[in-house]
Order: sequence, then structure tokens, then C-alpha cells
Amino acid sequence: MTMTSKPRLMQGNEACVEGAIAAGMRFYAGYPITPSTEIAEIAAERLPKVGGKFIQMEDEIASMGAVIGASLAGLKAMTATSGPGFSLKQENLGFACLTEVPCVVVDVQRGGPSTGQPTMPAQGDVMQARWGTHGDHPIITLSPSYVREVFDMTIRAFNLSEKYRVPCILLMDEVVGHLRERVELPDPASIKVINRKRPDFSKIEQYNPYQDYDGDGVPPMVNFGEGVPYHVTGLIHDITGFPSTSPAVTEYLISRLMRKINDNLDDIIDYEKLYTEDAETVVVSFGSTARSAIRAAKILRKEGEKVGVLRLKTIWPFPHKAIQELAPTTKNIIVAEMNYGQLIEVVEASAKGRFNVIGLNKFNGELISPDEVIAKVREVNKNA
Amino acid sequence: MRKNLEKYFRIDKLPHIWCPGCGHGIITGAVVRAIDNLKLDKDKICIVSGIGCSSRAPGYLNFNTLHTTHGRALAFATGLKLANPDLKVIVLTGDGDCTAIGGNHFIHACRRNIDITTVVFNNSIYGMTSGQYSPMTPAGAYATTAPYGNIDRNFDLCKLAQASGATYVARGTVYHVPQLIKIIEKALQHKGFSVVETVSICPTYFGRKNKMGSPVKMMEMLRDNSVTVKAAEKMSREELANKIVIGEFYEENAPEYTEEYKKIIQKAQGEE
Amino acid sequence: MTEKKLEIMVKEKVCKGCGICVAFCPKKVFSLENGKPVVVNLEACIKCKLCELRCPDFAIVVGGDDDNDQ
Amino acid sequence: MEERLEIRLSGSGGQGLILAGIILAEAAILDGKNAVQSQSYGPEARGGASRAEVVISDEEIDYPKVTKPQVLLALTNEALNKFKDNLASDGIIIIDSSINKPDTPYKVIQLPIIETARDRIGKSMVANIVAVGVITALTKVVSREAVEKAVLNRVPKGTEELNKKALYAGFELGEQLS
Repeated sequence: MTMTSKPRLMQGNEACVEGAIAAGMRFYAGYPITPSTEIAEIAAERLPKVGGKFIQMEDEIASMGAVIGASLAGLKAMTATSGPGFSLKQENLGFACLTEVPCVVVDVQRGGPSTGQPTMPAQGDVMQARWGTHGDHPIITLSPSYVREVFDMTIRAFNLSEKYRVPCILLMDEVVGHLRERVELPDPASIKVINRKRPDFSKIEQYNPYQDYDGDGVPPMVNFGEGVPYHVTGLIHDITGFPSTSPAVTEYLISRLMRKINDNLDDIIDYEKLYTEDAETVVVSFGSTARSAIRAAKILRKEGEKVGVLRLKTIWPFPHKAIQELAPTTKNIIVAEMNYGQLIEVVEASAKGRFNVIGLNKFNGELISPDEVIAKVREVNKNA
Repeated sequence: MRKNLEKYFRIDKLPHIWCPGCGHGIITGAVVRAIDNLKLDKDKICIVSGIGCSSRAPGYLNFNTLHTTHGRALAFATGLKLANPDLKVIVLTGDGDCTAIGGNHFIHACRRNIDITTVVFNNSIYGMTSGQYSPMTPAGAYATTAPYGNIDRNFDLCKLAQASGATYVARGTVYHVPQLIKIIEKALQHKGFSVVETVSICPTYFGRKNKMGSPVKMMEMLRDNSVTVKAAEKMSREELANKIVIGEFYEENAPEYTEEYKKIIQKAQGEE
Repeated sequence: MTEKKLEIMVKEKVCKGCGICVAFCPKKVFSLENGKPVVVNLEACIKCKLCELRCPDFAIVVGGDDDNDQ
Repeated sequence: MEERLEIRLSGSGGQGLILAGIILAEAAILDGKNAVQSQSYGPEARGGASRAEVVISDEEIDYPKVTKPQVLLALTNEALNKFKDNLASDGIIIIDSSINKPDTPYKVIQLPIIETARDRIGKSMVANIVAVGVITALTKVVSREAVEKAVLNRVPKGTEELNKKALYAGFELGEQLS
């Protein structure tokens, strides 16, 4: 991407709105909640300027519902929230997963369960992002570490959501959401925007809204009001969109939903490796915590420690390959996360005993510091 | 079915799942007839529902239909309508769906005065889950979750709608169908948030639990206990105690939400 | 009114036999036989169509297939 | 190690410290440097403990928080007591004259920041901008041109002149000591 904008100080939450608008977002429904509120405030100001719509709904549940309704009407739609609100959105989020309605849900994570610590950072919604809803379904979750990356990743969230007709979660944390940072935005013309697949009516005689016409697991989508009436239901449905209790239909639908994601892991999964080629210990991290890991690694490398960082940008689907393909020299994995230990369970499953997996966890409302990462790496290397 | 109505139905999905004598088919028929009488553009109509017996109605109707989550029809409908104000959005919902789990969405949709017509299928019970009391179940009535009689006081939905800001409010019954069709037509033509509470009958759960007899007996009850808004004005509180007041309660021209938002867009773009 | 021959169609297959049409016909056109309505007094029909409007199963058409006015 | 300058602005909610942090970070960017600004605040919009942090560097800034600041501004006793022991070895503490001078190995600079805002400018609300002026003059972490531009960018419309006056008063206060 070519840089054209002048460098400016931008907040993570602001970069999210700017990225969303660049991706084509024209609808936002939300409810105020710290630390995501700036996203709603900025969307309220920015959207009408580009002909888009903003609505502050009566609650979190309604916001998620309105987003799905707007997406069905053809607008790219987003909502933003934090842990408690994310919990409230889950049922409708599951509806969007099953009915394959593209949308982006931003969760700016804050501390603790329940009301917790509204103004403090945490990364405690890792599992909620994957399994907060009920039943089996796929979902994509991305986690940015830098303000500029929030911009890019929000665009990517919309693109993936539209491409695969699946809700995409942008899992931020309070540090990244509230951080103001020097940002240069790309030339709008250079931004790649993906729109939902549309049916080719010269080839399709009867439109079945959930038929896998192209064999890629992603049915082409018609928007409401375009003259092709169809039915959308949160019940398990056949290719025509109508409810079915047939075991074969049920199994086919759930399998297809999974397949459209699982067949495209290389497209969806993104991560950054730093000094991993010859690392003995690799710190796996994401979001703001990854920045501490990177700083720690830079310091430790100067001291000769063979440490690397694997920064996950896609959290779900989980990048198992990235773990399994770590260098043969790697013996230890430190999973640094601002929670009591969530992602580590998946890393352990991924490591299958090949690596010694150790957690570096902080859940006191403060970001893990580079010093803490350094201390952990030294401790692990000493014991190794 | 009458030939000219067939295009509005997904004939292959019929017969519907509703029990013999269920009033919901009557309301669905009235909605379709109102749409046909007004010759609305079929492709622009979106029918949105929540969960429950009533909320199965959209599945039988040949429009853009959206069967959402329990109680949330109005939230989804608000998104649809605001995203594309050219759509004619109709919400079909039940008394439990609309006034219990969806109560918050209902009052706020009223307040915003967004151009959506909501037809509430009020059968005083949760039918799909087999007979629990709803916020519209009359005090004293029996339900599977009110085995000793219901002590909850029920909403007067029309008063609630009006107080919340709805700009067209009316009530009909499944006995008085010609009148019902007329008020649904008026609701559909009204610019703003319109509410038509339709008193329906649930012979299977509400009827049996409350020993009301056959669907015919329940229809007779509607016939014998309904009074018009006009007649009700001259009646005392006591006289109205167990009556169903039917007709139009309120009509007002007020700023409509999506129109107001268009002005917001103009304002925002004017400031550029 | 034209001299068109009046017809009342009852689609037995979709009728669930609730009896509402029979009970509330102001002219007692129907009778319930084996749980389903049967037209027994067609001449008395005044085409008020209340039976059609109140049929929960969309099973009745007063006037037959070519009747377009409601 | 790359050149990394850390500033911590502390006081109570409502003193405009976050805005002061934003202005310093933006000024650094105008000077062609990298900068990040973060904050920590309690649930109360006014009155609670509040702090804003700024990291300025010529390099990419990875860890975005302040650990051992070279500059600590404290506008309340509470804030001073909380943060006074954790500075870089060459760190300086700038405190308002209303605050008790702490017992500390670090260099302490005491200036009538709030008084200047209240009595000279006529609005105690602009104490944050006076403080920005002081920090700029004392530490030269950002240029005066850039900081002035940043102030004008970020303060509410209609208050530009007032804030400019506050900034210049801050410069003067700082100059006396630098």
C-alpha cells in the first residue's frame, strides 16, 4: 500500500471506524460501553458524511439484530462492544453465523468477568469470541496490536466476512483501542475491498439462498428488496432456506459452514514471526501484549538469548500450522496473554507435547510488561 | 385459497403448523388481504418475526421473510428499514415475543416512530412452548407455569404502545375480520410506527387450561366481550373490566425516523 | 348483483375442521359432517365471505375460482 | 538501545491531562518523530485519579506504556505520591506549587502551574496547557512550533487564543528554570 496521508495521531478506536468506512461500512448500530464507546461516537459523526447510517439502539442485543437486518438489506454493517455487551450479542451473533449474514463485531476487551474493570485492559474474551454462542459454527476472529493495524485489520474483517459470509470478530483490547499512535493511512484507491458474492442469474434458474452453486461452500447472496424473495431463519434449514429436521440436511449444513472456513485457512490465517528461525524459546502472543513480547525479544536478542515471537493476527480459526511449523530448534513456547490462561490451551493442543508450553499470564488490569516477558524467558531458558 | 392471494403465499409450505381453530391463520389471512387491497409492491415487502407460533407466519408468505431470534424481530426490522427505507417492513410477533423478551425493543421502536407496521398476534399464552403465561395473560387465568392462577397483571398493549410513542395504535380480533383488515390497511398506509394488537385464540393451550371449550366457544367469547372504542367511552371502569376494546385508539402525524435520518445525512454532508 | 352461479369451495385437504365457518355463518350455509364443513344451504349464502375471512386454514373460497372481488 | 523518551502526566480527572498527553504526542509527530499516547483512568469522569502517558522515539515504538519516565508531571499530592519513586535515573519531577515538595533523589521542579492558569490567564481549566508549555520549555522534547500547532488543533473551537496564552505562559515559567 502506498502511503499518502500525512502522519497523524490517531486512536485505535478511531482507526477502527476509518478502516470500516474504507472497507465500505455504511451501517453501524451500537450501545455505549467502555472502552469501545469512541467507536460509536466517531461512527455517528462519520457515517452520515459518507451517506451511511448510524443508530444507537436500546441495548446490545438490539444492536446486533439491527446490524444483521441492515446487512440483509445490503449494507456492510458493524457493531462494537466490550465483554458484557459481547455476551449479550451472542445469540444474535450465532444467528448471523447460521444464516450466513456478513457483519463485523468489534470487542474491545476490558478487565474481569461481569462488570469487571471497565477502564482496564484484558484479553479475557478469547474463548468467548470462539465459543460464546451455542452450537457448532465457524467464526473468524482477528486481533490487532497497533493502531495502524486496527485500520488494516478492520478492512480485512469486512473482506473476510463478505467473502465467506461469516461474522468476523475484531478482538481488540483496551490498550489498542485507546492508544493514540502515529499513523499514516494508505491511498484509498490502493485498498482492496471485497464484496459479497452475488448470484449469476444467467446461470441460475431458481435461486436457492443456501445452495452451494460454486462448490466453495459459500452461497451467493441476494439482498432483501432486490426482487428475489427468500426466507431467512435461524432454524436449521435446507438449501431453499426453509426449516428442516432431517439429519442429512442438518449434517450437510453444519459441515458446509465449517468447510467454507476450514478449506481456506491459508487465506484467513495471518501471523507475524520475529526471530523464530533459530529460536529456542518462542513467545506466542497477540493484541497489545504482543508489543511487549516484541520489545522483550529485541532486548534479549542483543544479549544473545535465542528468543523469537509469534504474533497471532488471526486467533480463530486457530493457526495450528504456525505453531507446528516452528523451527526445529524451538523447545519452549511461552504464551503471553492478559488472562488466566485461555489461548494456551489451544497452543498446548497444537504442540501435542512437542514443545514445552508455559503460560505468562496477567489478569490484574495491567498490560504485561517487557520486563515480565524477559524474566519469564530467562527463567524458562535457565530451566531448559 | 382465493386465486389472487396465492402469489402472496408459499403454497408448497401449506398447510401450516398451527392447531385446528388457531386464530393465527386468520390474522395471517387478514395481513395478506390488506396487502392485496393496497396493491403494495410485493418485492419491497419484508416480513420479520421473532420466535413462537405467530412468528412462523413469515415462512408461509412469499415476500422477503426473516425469522429472527426470540423477541428481537423489531431490532432486526429497524436495521432493515433504516438501511433501506424503500422497504416496506412488517413485523409479525406474538404477545410473549413482543411484550416479554422483546418488550424493550417494542417500546423503543414506538419511541423512534420508525416506519414499521407491527401486528401482534395476542393469544395470551406461549403456544410454541406449550402454554406458559405471558405478560398478556389476564390475571387469574391458568397456564402451565401458573397452575394456581396467574397473579401477574397484564399489559394493555395499546396503552403501552401509545405511551411509548407509536403513532398509529389499534386493536382488532380474529372474530371481527373485516374490521381487522381495515385497520391493518390503515396501519400499513400510516407513515410511522403502527401497532395493531390482534386478539387471537389458542384453543389448544390457553383454551384447554382455562376450560374455554372449542375454538367456536372461544370465538363466541371474543364476539360477546368486544366493545368498540366509541362504546367503551361511555362505559365505566367496572363495566369494562373483562371487555376487549376494539378499534382505533390513536393516530398522529409525527416525524418518522428514516426521514429524520435523511436530514441528518444532509446536515452532515452540508458541513463538509 | 349479476346472475353468476354462486359456488363455495371448501378444500377438505387443508381444512383442520375447527368448525368456525359452520358456527358463525349468519345464514347457516354449512353443516359439519365427519368433522369437516359441508355446504348444505348454498341458496341462503349472501356472499358476506365471513367464513372465508375467518377460516384459519385458507380452506374456503366463496364465489369459486373466478371470483375476484373480495 | 534506541532513544526513547517517556513522559507521565498525572493528577485528577478533569484536569485535562489526557488532552495534554495528546498534544505532546501530536507535537512529536509534527516534529517527524514517533509517538504514542495512552491513558489510565478510573470510572469517574471527574475527580478520580487520572494519568496520561506519552512515549516519544525516533524508532518504532513497540511497548506503548511508560515504565520509567524521564519526566513526571504531578498536579496533585496523590498523583505525586503514587508515581514519585519510579522514574528513569535522570528523571525530573515537575510539580505544581500547591503540592508538598517530596523527599526524593530525583530532580524536582516546582512551578505555579495552576496559579498561573487561574490568576494570569483567568481560567484554572487551562492548567494542562500551561503544563504542556512548561514541559516543552524545560525538556525540549518537542518543538515550540509543533506544540503550538498541536494545541490549536486539539483545543475546542473558540478557545484557541486563551490556550495559546496559556501555552506561552507555560513557556515562560519553564524558561526561568531551564
